[in-house]
Amino acid sequence: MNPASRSPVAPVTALLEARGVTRRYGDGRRRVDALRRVDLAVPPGARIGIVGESGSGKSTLVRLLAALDRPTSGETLFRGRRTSGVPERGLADLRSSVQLVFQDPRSSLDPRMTVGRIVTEPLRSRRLRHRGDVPSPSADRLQEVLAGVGLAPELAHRYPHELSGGQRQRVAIARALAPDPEVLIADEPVSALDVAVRAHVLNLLADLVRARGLTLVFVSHDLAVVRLLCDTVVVMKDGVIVEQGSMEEVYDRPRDPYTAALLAAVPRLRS
Amino acid sequence: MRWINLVLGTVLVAGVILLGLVSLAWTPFDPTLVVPGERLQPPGWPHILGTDAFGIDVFSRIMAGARVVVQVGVVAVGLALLVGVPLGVAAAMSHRWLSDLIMRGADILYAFPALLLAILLAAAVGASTMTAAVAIGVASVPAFARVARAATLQVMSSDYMLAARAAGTSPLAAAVTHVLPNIAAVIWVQASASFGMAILAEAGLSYLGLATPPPAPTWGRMLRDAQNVIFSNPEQALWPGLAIAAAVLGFNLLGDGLRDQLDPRLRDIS
Amino acid sequence: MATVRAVAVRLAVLVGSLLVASFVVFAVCQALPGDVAQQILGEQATPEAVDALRQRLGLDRPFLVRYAAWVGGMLSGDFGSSYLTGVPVGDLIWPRVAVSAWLIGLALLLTPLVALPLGLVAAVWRRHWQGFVATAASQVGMAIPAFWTGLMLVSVFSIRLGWLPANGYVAFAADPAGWASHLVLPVASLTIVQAAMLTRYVRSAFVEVLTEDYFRTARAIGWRRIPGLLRHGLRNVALSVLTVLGLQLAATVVGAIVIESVFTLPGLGSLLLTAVGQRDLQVVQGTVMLLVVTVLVINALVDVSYQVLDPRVRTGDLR
Amino acid sequence: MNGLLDVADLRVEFGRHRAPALRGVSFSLQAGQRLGLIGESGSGKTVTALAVMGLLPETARVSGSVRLDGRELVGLPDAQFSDLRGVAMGMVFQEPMTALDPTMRVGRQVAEVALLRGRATRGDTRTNVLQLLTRVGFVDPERIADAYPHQLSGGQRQRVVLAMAVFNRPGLIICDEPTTALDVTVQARVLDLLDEILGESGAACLFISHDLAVVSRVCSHAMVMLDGDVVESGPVSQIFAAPRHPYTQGLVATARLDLVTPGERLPTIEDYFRREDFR
Repeated sequence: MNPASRSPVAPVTALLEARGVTRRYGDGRRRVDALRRVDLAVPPGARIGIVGESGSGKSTLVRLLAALDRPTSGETLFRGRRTSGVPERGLADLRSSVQLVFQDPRSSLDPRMTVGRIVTEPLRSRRLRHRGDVPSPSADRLQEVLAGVGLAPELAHRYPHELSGGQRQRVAIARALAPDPEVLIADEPVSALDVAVRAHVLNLLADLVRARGLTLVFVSHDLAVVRLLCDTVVVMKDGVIVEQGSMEEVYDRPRDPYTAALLAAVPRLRS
Repeated sequence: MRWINLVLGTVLVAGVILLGLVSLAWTPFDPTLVVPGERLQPPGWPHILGTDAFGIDVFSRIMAGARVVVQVGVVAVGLALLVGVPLGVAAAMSHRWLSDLIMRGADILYAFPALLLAILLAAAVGASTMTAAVAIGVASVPAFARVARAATLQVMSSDYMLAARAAGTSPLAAAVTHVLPNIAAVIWVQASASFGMAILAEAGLSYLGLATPPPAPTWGRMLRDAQNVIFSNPEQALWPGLAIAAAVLGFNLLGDGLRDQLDPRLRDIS
Repeated sequence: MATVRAVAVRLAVLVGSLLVASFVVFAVCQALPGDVAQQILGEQATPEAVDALRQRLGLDRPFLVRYAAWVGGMLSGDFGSSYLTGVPVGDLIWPRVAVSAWLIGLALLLTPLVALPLGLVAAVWRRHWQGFVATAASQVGMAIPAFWTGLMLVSVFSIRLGWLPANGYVAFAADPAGWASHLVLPVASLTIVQAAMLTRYVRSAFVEVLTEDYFRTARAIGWRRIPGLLRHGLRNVALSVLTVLGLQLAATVVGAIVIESVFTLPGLGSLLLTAVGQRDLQVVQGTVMLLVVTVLVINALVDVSYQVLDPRVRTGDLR
Repeated sequence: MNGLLDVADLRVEFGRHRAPALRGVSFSLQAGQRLGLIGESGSGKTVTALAVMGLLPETARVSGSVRLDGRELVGLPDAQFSDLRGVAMGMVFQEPMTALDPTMRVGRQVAEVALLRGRATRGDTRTNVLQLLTRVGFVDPERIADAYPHQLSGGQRQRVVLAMAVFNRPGLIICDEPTTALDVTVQARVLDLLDEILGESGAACLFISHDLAVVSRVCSHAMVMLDGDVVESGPVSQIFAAPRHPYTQGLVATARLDLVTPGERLPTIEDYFRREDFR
């Protein structure tokens, strides 16, 4: 499939957008604002890294963008159409075009499902199939997707606990790519993995994004990892975006003191 | 060690069910036949466990009693399971006010013991196997609702439920494909434990004369009959008591054994 | 502030629960049996006689009015009168409360005293014979019905050894020694079963503490196993013991009904069973309601006491 | 072999049917030395630490020798082991959120370290606790001492655990991934503090981490573990600059993300080392 044929969208229209979103948890004295009036636009083809420490609101933000959570105020949009406050059945377009990879594959893969059923779950959904060109849940498609992430076809009959950590995260990536999405949102996809496996998964993600021309939203606490995959970076702290810019700019010449502190705090190998 | 519970539990449970099933077709003697000439015989041949104060063969009566136990257990646990599990799953997956309503109802019922419910029913409409089974079943609903809700909440908090939503799976489909398979294990454990409790409750009720009416033999009534002759023949209370204990122990051990096998967290500890 | 609010909410829930429970009890006793007046007088009674009786008993009033009258009466201590004998239900209940209260109270007091040490042994030595024996004892204790335990105790201690009376009751004021001797076996029968059940929970609560990170921290600063477990585990175990004990209260109350029947103790249980036998529904509903109120109120107290025991709940950071 | 801690041919097994967790580990730690233990999860780092502390679960079968100040610890009865813990050695764990008793005020938990030894009265213990809390960087020790664990942040809790570990000035401190669960900025502060306290007290440290950069920052020596074996050990400068074992070379290469140009393929351990060829 030619990725270029699918993006005739005018450059001014962002693919995913958040406009002044606030997300509040709890009530009364225990109220916590996970996000405070955040604006973010993800243009087609962008590779955006969202960086921040725990409690910065980075995961909340991408969950709102993916319409898996509702903002307390503000709105989220997909291709210029509102996705916040829209009932689930109105989100078919978004669901078939935006897929996610989560942090810990032990939690993101149903332990009672075989790899084959996990990977084809998005293809079996009637809602996703609204989009005409979503591949059918055939055995061929399954093999194709598994091969695409470097998994042997016979793994389709295994259960997640029979796989290694790296294989599990590959399964999660395969599930996300099965419906041929346009946007891949990866929420800390290598944080739960061993160092030895991390490099493999990052290489795989980089290859897939390049080969399929995916728009990437990559959430991480680790700027060094984000630097490798993204061209734009957003730095968050306490529910607000403190800095945003091109990767080199932010990484080499941070303007915000917090970004500078974050960069300085990353331990480097002294040798 | 970890297998002992499961094996012993399965053997005892299978024994009780087998006794009950066989008693449908055959018992050594008629379990209701009063033979005044053969009262209070010691264990031996042909009455392997002896006879009771009416001259009824004790072993035959115990076999027939097993049937009632299985009946009451199946009805009570089945009722509790069919009502409690959907309620618990719904409570976990629905809005907060509905969830609160369901669980508050369960809390009230929880404080309302099975036996009191059975006594009320017996007083209102007369005692029978069914009133006992229904009362025990209704009283067990909250336990299933709670367990199902807790397990479902755990499933709901997992990322694979989020992934399912992102994959366009509807809540109902997710409940069937993700929630039920993942909570099945704890539900079976609960069912096994509840079966044991149902047997105890049934025994208590039939001892008080608030369940299956005579002449149908039940273990509880055998104990009541034994109590009448306890000063002269205390051993009469032994066999039905052992039968109850073995059956309850069997279901409890089966439940524990299942849990040990199914809970990977416990597996790592032991 | 958070505590006061939580207690207020719990009280509101208690009142709601009491209303629902009383309605269920009333509905089952008044609506299910059919025409009470007809039943009392028998099939042959003339319709006029039945009507007259219905009017005399107040059964001609609408259901909800009768329910309200019943609840209102109970609030002022009036449980109504028996349809059969005309005796006020309160007069039947109150003299018998003491017997049941002693039985249930003593059993509930002894249950944790037996279960805590047994559960500790079962947890700490769970891979040794001591733990196996404790666990097995708890399994067996849970499997045997309390009334069978009672019969076995009677056959050994009353019949074989002749140490203790097999049945009956003497008031404490009349003869303290006799009172005690009559209560030993009933309380023991009730306690054995409840303690066996609680032991199981105590065991798993202690096992959980043994695997907790904070217990490992305690060990790393030099605590020995058992003192460390008591110091850092007991408070956490106490929370779950309290919860389970609250839930066990219901089981103990019904257990007591059966035990009273085994030992012919003149308590609420025997009153209830007699009333059921005679289908004296006013007495049944009054007695059941009293038992249910007791259970619900004590459960509410248990919940409230959490506020005091767990700092996470107390400071409102955890619900 | 007469350092502070001498471990020789330490083997640990959990049941016959599982691969041994440690297959004969030997190393030596001098007084005041800081040794980093590196490896993937399951390589036996934590088991090594718990074996030294005598905190392995009952099911573990331990053989070989662990000597602290010349005293053999393998086979030591728990009562005597308990007297060493918190006095001769202290430990900091990975998960700060669960490492403290949730039902007890922080100050009382710290004070236990002193009261356990029966050395102190309650009055001067309180003073000591406040002093110690100040020393681990709290500006308001009174408030911290009166707080419950859940009222503190992860970094604060980890400092409290560190305070408990160093209270009796033990000669050996074991840190098991002490900053893995923390944010980078918090991690930096905790590592600075650890550095400072170790320097001040002169205690030796066994520092476990999967993060080579963190080890290079805290330790003078490092030891690389793989599947229960030590594959390489030596001074940090040598291990990270000129690793000899191919596995270590792979680990070091994957850790240098900062050397990779964006768009370029990341080096993997398998570029250097194949597990199938190992052993």
